[in-house]
Amino acid sequence: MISIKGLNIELRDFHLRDINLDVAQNEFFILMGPTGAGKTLLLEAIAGLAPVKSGKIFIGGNDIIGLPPEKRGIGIVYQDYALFPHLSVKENILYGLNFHKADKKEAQQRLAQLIETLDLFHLLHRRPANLSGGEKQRISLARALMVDPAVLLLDEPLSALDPQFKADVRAALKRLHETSRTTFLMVTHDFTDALSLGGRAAVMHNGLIEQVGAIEEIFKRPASAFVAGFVGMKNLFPAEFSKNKATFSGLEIELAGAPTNGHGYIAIRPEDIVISRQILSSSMRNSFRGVVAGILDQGFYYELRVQTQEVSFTSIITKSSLIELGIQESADVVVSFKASAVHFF
Amino acid sequence: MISIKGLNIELRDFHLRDINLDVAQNEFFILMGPTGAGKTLLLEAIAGLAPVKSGKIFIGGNDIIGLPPEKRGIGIVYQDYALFPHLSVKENILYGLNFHKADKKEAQQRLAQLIETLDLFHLLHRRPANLSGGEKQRISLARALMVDPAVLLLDEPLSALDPQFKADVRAALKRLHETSRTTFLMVTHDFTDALSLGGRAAVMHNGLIEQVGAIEEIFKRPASAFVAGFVGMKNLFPAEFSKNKATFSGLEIELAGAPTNGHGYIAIRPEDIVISRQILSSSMRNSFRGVVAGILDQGFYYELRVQTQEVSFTSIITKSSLIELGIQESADVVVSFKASAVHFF
Amino acid sequence: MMLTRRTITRGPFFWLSVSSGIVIMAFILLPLIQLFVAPSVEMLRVSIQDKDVAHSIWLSIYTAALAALISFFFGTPLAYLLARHDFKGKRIVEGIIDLPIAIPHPVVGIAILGVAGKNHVFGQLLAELGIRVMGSVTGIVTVLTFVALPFYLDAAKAGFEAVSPRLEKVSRSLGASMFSTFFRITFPLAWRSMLVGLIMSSARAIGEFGAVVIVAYHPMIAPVLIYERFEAYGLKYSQPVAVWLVLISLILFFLLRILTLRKTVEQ
Amino acid sequence: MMLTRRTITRGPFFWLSVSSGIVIMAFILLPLIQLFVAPSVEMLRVSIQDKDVAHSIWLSIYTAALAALISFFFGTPLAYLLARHDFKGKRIVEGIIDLPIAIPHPVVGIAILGVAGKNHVFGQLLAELGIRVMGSVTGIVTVLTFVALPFYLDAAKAGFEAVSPRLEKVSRSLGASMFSTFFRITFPLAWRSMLVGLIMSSARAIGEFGAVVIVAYHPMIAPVLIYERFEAYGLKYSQPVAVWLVLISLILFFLLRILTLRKTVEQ
Repeated sequence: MISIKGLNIELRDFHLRDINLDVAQNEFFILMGPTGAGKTLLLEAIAGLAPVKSGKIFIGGNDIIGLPPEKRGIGIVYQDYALFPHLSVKENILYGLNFHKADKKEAQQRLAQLIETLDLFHLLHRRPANLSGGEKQRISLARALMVDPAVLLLDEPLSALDPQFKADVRAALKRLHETSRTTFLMVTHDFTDALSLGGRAAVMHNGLIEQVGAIEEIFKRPASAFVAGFVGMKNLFPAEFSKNKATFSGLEIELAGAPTNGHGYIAIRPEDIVISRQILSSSMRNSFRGVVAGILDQGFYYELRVQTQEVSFTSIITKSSLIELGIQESADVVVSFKASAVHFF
Repeated sequence: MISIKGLNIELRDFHLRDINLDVAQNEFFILMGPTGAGKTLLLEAIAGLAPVKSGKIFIGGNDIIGLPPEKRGIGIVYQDYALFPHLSVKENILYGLNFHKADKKEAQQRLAQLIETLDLFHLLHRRPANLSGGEKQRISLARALMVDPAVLLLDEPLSALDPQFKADVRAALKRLHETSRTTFLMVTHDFTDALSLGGRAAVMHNGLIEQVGAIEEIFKRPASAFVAGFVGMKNLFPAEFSKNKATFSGLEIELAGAPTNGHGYIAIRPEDIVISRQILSSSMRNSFRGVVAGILDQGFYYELRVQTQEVSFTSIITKSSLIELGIQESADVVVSFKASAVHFF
Repeated sequence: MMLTRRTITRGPFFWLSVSSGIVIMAFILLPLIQLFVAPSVEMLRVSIQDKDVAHSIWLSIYTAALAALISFFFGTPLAYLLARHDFKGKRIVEGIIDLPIAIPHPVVGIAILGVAGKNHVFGQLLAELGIRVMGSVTGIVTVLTFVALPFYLDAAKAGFEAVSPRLEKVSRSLGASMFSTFFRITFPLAWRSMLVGLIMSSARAIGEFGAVVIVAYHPMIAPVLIYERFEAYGLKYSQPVAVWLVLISLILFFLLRILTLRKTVEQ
Repeated sequence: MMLTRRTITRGPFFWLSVSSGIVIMAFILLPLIQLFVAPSVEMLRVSIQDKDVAHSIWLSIYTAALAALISFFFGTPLAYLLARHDFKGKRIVEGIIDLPIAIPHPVVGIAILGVAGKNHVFGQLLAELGIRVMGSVTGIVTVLTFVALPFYLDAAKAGFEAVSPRLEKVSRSLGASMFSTFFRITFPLAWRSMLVGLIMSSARAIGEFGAVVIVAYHPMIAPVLIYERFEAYGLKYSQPVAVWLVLISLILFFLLRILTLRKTVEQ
């Protein structure tokens, strides 16, 4: 459906280099990556709203690179809704019909269906200004889908929403995707959204695509150090492998398998590292003594930096545990983790 | 040292009502509370920078309510550093000496000691503009302490700092407090800061002081529903007590003790609630079936809202568990928690 | 001890500010009040029935409005360009646009006559076309446009900058061409700023005297008539005309403040 | 298929904007360039050696600077008050401060003469003190201050608003009185905006003609001299004086742009 070949973009400080991406008809594809990775720029290039230096973009087999945005049939939904403030909700939704020859009855039906699916009936005659974020984003979705675009681009559509509205809009997105033949391409940095909506995903970094694949796959088996960090494996170390052992900075770590390459990276999720005051007798094969070097409040949890000999581990601990274990900066602690918690690549 | 009696303030939308607070000589007292609670206003009232409607403020036994700020001998350190951008670091630190008669030798000694303690030597001749947040805050501390104030007020001095500088400044604060006779009064909403620096604390809410006491005490035994919520007990329900049982909305919950009052509140920390797909055979006395009503990405963890019959529990789950348990919205799950995890008051 | 109601003391600094404020208010208001108080209602009535007065005020309104409209037609596309595009030398173009504000008023007239006279190719071209600048309504409108243009451009540019480019992007993605997008989205959202610009440029133009008096003493716009009355008959005979002219300016001024205040409130 | 270097097409809309931009640039620049090109270097030299010309330009500089200084002394405390305090009627005070911008130039002169004449108590008081407004340097400075004041006030106010009140609070907590705090903290941080205000009010004052010509035809400031030369001898004899005056204005204008651009860059 969408097929991007060797796309290059240069826009002020942003560069996208050699982007290749294929998205199938009616897929819900997720584009992830940190701020500044170039995700929005890629969306705008597909929509014809950002200048392309070289490369091709095919939609349904046609190269659309030379077409102006109004001829591409690609809808776009922004994080900040971008509703037309001087038009009523209904006028917003019907805006696109001014430029599309549509069968009147069909359009009427489509409108009714969108209003139904997105629960917009009671808002139709209001102005967008004082509506909630969730309502605004539902309107923006209806507006984009009213003209039945081949592709719908979503630029972090949920990230500006309050938690209570997030679930609503997420559910609406799911319903819309299931009931339409439009291909969805969504930018997000929220794993919940990715997991509950998407099938496949790509991770972008610094204008490059780092990994493409099923979302669970990316989460479980990151292909690069950057992706590992991005999916929350904070403890990332270059290591030498021999059989089922990894050595780095003087530490020897037991692995659950035997890597085939002689050296690479190991990564451990902070939540897989257990903190105690004494060495535990448990099934955890890796245990190291260290000193608390930093405590960071993360809301419900504390992020703990533990300095062992020459390595610094990051772990997570609850507020209650922190108080019960009496952990303060420079306290002596033990970090332990199972061999199976150590990812290597 | 500081003694506030019946303080009332009205400033535009903010009101402080009947504030009473006693802080001992050289104590490190913590003032906590959500945004808009009036913490900064209280600090500025003590410093003479906000108008007071009625009440008295004693410093070392003297009522200072009629004194202009420059006569109070109270230092203040803001979250945004408030360094004088047109002066060098050294000029910033020495600024207060222009208005204080100080023995030259003593001042020299004091400066040397502050530079040493706060590691500022290499910055003395630079302008504040391009320094890091941590450096700026250390300078701001030195500037405030240079004139040896009786009281130092700190308005969230750490909250604008990047994690890597936070620990530095926290350590510096600790050293400064230990080596000076100044009384510290710090506003923060970060429990790490409170736990590692403070002894006693007060929790403010809507212009009122809700609880005063040792920090661990506030955390373990919140005195009100608001404080319970503030210290992270998200599951807060009004309940009827009988013996060691609490009933609310049709649920019966086992408690670790027997409340003396007939009704009140129960509260459970989200991290004390375990999520599973099947009923667990464990020591946990309370187990309820429910449906996942919301998933919220909190960085390392997901916050899960589980709807049982008529009650909604909030729990915390790691990313790996979410994927392993295959939890999505509307999935059937079981929430369990120990009787001892249920706080009541 | 007595309770002090306000513990923030208002020192000498505060009172210095208040007194300087009062001096300034008096300095601005007293002459204006005196201007309105001096002529009797009868004099004002007689004055506006004077054919010359009525004609000059009408000419002032008419030429100032034309200057604002010309600024609108030529200025709007440029203002939009400057609000939406970054290019090398943009700063210089913006500087040139503000130049007319900096030029002393009579010099504006002198400069315009310099290119409109028969010593200049452009002036010869105009003469061949039968267009006269010196002493004509054309000339008045030309200099008024010269002084009024920056005020419209700056206001319209600010108005366009306040419209998020994302709205235009969404409109295009929904099938609207650039023209449709401008008229359906950008214009309805920026018209208030454009109106502010129109009023500001009209107000600037209606008060101009120095540049006009060089290019066209006749036909007489109101400021020139006030000057002539003052020179020929004295203060008393110029005041009623001044009152009528200042009334128009004040109406424009109030419109402007209402428009800009409402905009601030909306944001 | 050929690779298109830029896929964002530049439609007719874009070219309309560019052409209107070129028309406007030409409209502003051509008269100014012609003004500088018309008189020969010899004429410029002769002109500045003419005693009347030199004297009028010197008087213009001197009176405009005085008007800016008076605005500075009276305006600074008021600007600080408006930047730091909220009170009922603040909007009205701000409106009154901007009033002089809206008043047509000759009307300013008429209005000032209205209170300075012997028909007004205030004028009688001035007469008793031996102060003459009509036809005097005092009168020139008075009307120039009237038109220049709003420009200084608005710039200084913006400058004070940009200084965080927290810096002043910290300064006071360190023992500095309100006066010390102003001179050690607020002033050093706001002086650039105050300088911008001084230059803007000078530039406004040096170009004023309509208000001055009513109050004082003599002593002659440069704009009045340009007008007189034009009326008496024609365009050619007014141009050299105009060049000299406009040069001063342009210097002020460039100073201003450099100052404000540097400020934007710093932020």
